[in-house]
Amino acid sequence: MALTKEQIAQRIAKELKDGYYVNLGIGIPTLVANYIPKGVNVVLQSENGLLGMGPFPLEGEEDPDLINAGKQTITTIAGSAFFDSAMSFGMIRAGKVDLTVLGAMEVSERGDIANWKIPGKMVKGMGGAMDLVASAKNIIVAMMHTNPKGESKLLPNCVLPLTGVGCVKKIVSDLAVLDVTPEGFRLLERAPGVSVQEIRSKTLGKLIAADDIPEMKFEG
Amino acid sequence: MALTKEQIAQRIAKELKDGYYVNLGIGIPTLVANYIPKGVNVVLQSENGLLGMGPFPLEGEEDPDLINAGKQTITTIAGSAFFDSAMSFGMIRAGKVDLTVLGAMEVSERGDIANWKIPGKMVKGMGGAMDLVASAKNIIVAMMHTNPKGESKLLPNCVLPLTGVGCVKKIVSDLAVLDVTPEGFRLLERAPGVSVQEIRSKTLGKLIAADDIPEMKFEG
Amino acid sequence: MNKVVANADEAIRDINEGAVLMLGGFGLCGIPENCITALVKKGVKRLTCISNNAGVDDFGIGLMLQQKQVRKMISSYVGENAEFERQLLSGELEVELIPQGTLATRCMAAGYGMPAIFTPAGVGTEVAQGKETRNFNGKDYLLEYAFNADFALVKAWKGDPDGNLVYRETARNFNPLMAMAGKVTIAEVEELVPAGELNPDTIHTPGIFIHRIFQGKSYEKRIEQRTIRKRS
Amino acid sequence: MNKVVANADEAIRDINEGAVLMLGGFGLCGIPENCITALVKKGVKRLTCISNNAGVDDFGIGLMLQQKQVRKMISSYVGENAEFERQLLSGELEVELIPQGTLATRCMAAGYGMPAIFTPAGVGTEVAQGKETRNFNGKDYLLEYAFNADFALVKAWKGDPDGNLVYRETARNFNPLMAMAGKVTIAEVEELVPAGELNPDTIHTPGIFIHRIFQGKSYEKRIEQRTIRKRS
Repeated sequence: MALTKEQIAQRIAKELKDGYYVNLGIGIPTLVANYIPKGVNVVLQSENGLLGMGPFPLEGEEDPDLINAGKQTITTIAGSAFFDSAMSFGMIRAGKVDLTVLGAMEVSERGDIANWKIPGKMVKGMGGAMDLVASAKNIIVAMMHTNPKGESKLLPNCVLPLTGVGCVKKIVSDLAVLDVTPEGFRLLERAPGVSVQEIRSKTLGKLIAADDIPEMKFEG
Repeated sequence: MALTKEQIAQRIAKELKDGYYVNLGIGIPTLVANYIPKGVNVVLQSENGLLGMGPFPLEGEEDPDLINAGKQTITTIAGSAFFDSAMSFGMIRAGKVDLTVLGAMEVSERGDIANWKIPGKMVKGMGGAMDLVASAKNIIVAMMHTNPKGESKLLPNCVLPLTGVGCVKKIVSDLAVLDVTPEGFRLLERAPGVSVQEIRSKTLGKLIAADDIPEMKFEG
Repeated sequence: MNKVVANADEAIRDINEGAVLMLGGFGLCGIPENCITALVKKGVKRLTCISNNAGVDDFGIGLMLQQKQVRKMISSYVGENAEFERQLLSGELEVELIPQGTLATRCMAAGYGMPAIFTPAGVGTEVAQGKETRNFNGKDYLLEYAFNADFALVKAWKGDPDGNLVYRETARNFNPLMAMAGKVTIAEVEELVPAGELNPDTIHTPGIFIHRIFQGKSYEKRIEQRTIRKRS
Repeated sequence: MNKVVANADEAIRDINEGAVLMLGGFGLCGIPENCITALVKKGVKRLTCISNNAGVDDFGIGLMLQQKQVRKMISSYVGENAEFERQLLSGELEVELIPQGTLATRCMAAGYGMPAIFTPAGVGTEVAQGKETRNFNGKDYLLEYAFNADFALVKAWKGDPDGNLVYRETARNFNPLMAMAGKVTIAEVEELVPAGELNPDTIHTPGIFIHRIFQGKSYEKRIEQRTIRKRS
């Protein structure tokens, strides 16, 4: 069975390592914060100018001066720091952020990513996505394996305008966990009950799969 | 009679205009702060990271964390601000400092300046001088008209290694006030009792002098 | 050095048709509300606005869009704005979308007197079209130019008559960068305090960058995405 | 995220022969006194030191020069140091002098992931020799590269276990820039405070840039030019 968005976030959270500085994009990536493993200390960076993002505020404690990159009201934790947007993207550009998690419309087998524009439809803009993908040391994409029409979003080449080139390292979709390797998408794990054959049929880009691909496990 | 160093500073202080941000170099330029005219509000920038430099501290009130670019203990005034060296030279580079006053070993008739190095002797370094002269909108040089051997320091071309090219706008020496113009040094004022002829004889670069050059006047 | 003006109307008096403006803020957070209101009242047209976002339909730069005062937006993200979309699709409004870090750094470059900077953001994408690409240590970068803005309008939490500014939380965002970058910079503050009251160690924008400052009024500080967690 | 180490010796444990170091401070103001003492004690040699100044004969980097630990100094001003002069003239020490703003901005460039910057400082002088010059809007600029330092050693006033730092007065100078620029950055502070004690609005260096932090001891904070005015 395909993973829920919550499960995708839960699986990505297992990639977090103690001491990581992490930037979580809008959508599924934001949910990752709910599943940070016990004993793993990570600091969340919000590119609008905050290190040490805390949970959403309690009702009545919203502060209009305190938002995340998705414009949501948030809180801080002990040890947080505010800074301007140049410093924020400075630390991103200099590779100080250990892991970036973001959504995608398409990913190519070489790790190209498209997630900001659909020509002919409304263009909202790239926000900080191009900066993040151009500089992040480690990018995990959270995405649906196929679009609503059932067409693969893991492609030989992106069709949509690119956000970045050759930058995605890992994909966690509703069907699978895959590494992006010089040889193509390497299948690492299957969603519970999803066959390698199904994943293969829904992956247009080159897929490398060993005979024995483990199923993902979720506790709780 | 040639001006004293104090008088050079006093004459330069007359160039200050209300609302100016001013950077004063080490030596004679530092003395300019003692002669800021009444009713003229200027803010002193110290390139090691301070806007709003005040006078030297009283004995016993020296603070090792609070120095100027000459490493002297100083104080702040109400409305001062500290910042890092990149922002300091950022504001200098962006032309936010209205006036820079600094010393020179040589100035050429095109406004080139040499003030940081004497080959073969000890080289101490340029500090912030090259940044200041490359970006200042308005540079006044405070200097002796001749070296201890009596040789002119206002030259057709600088002999010493340059600090900056075509940047000096005005010179206040112990003998004269001169503008640097496309035609050469234009004599504006004489030190009291110093003749145009004496100034001409001590100026190796091209000198333009009208028939009637006023003497400088000093009150008090 | 007293840079205080009475109010927003006086502060923006010489912003005329065709001016290039920078407006601080991220979403609706830290935007110069009073200056925007005064610009709408003045009705000045054909403005170019450099701002990370374009407000929402009835707040922020959206108010200027409603009055068709904006000829061109230079932003990184312009969602959440139906009137914006209409003007863009009809060709009334020109839009230049640039990566957020590039936007921030082009402001900083202007404030720091650097004519251009190098960034990898947008390499290999349509953002790179027509731009110079240069390789340093095996990685490609785009050459991006410093902005050139007639006026920067910024919003701070506290300020003093010298123009020293302190921002609060994530309302800082682009404000300190744009404050440095305007040929004329106008600061509106929630609280104007006497000279010497701000701790000089904690000033975010030194007054040298500020030309006019005033105490704003009636701040709405609208929240764009009110998100809360349940009490447990 | 706890980055606290016990002391300077532990903090600099892996600074080995031939390392490229950045050292914060302007003159003797805001220098990493404890780290310098530990480096002298360790006796590590052939260091390259990027620092605005080189200390005086018996304090600051001068202590490392006395022990002949420095192979190369990259500075803007190196006066007031007789041993320095002797080593330079004898050829034991290599010196690269660069404009102070260029020094600061090359640190910032490293911290901000920018491979190079443009500055007009030094155009037409011997500093420009061998460097690329480029004209923007009628003015010439030099292309200057970001520094590449193995370790940055900085001194702050207060810090917390996450590595957030606050500097005091003009002891800030190059410290925040170098803090961002080191592959490994070591911060020594006069006072190490618990997480959450520093106001997040007033932090100069966010902890993400800092790898190790410790509370220094026995700060001398020597004054280089004690200058006073008379009581009137």
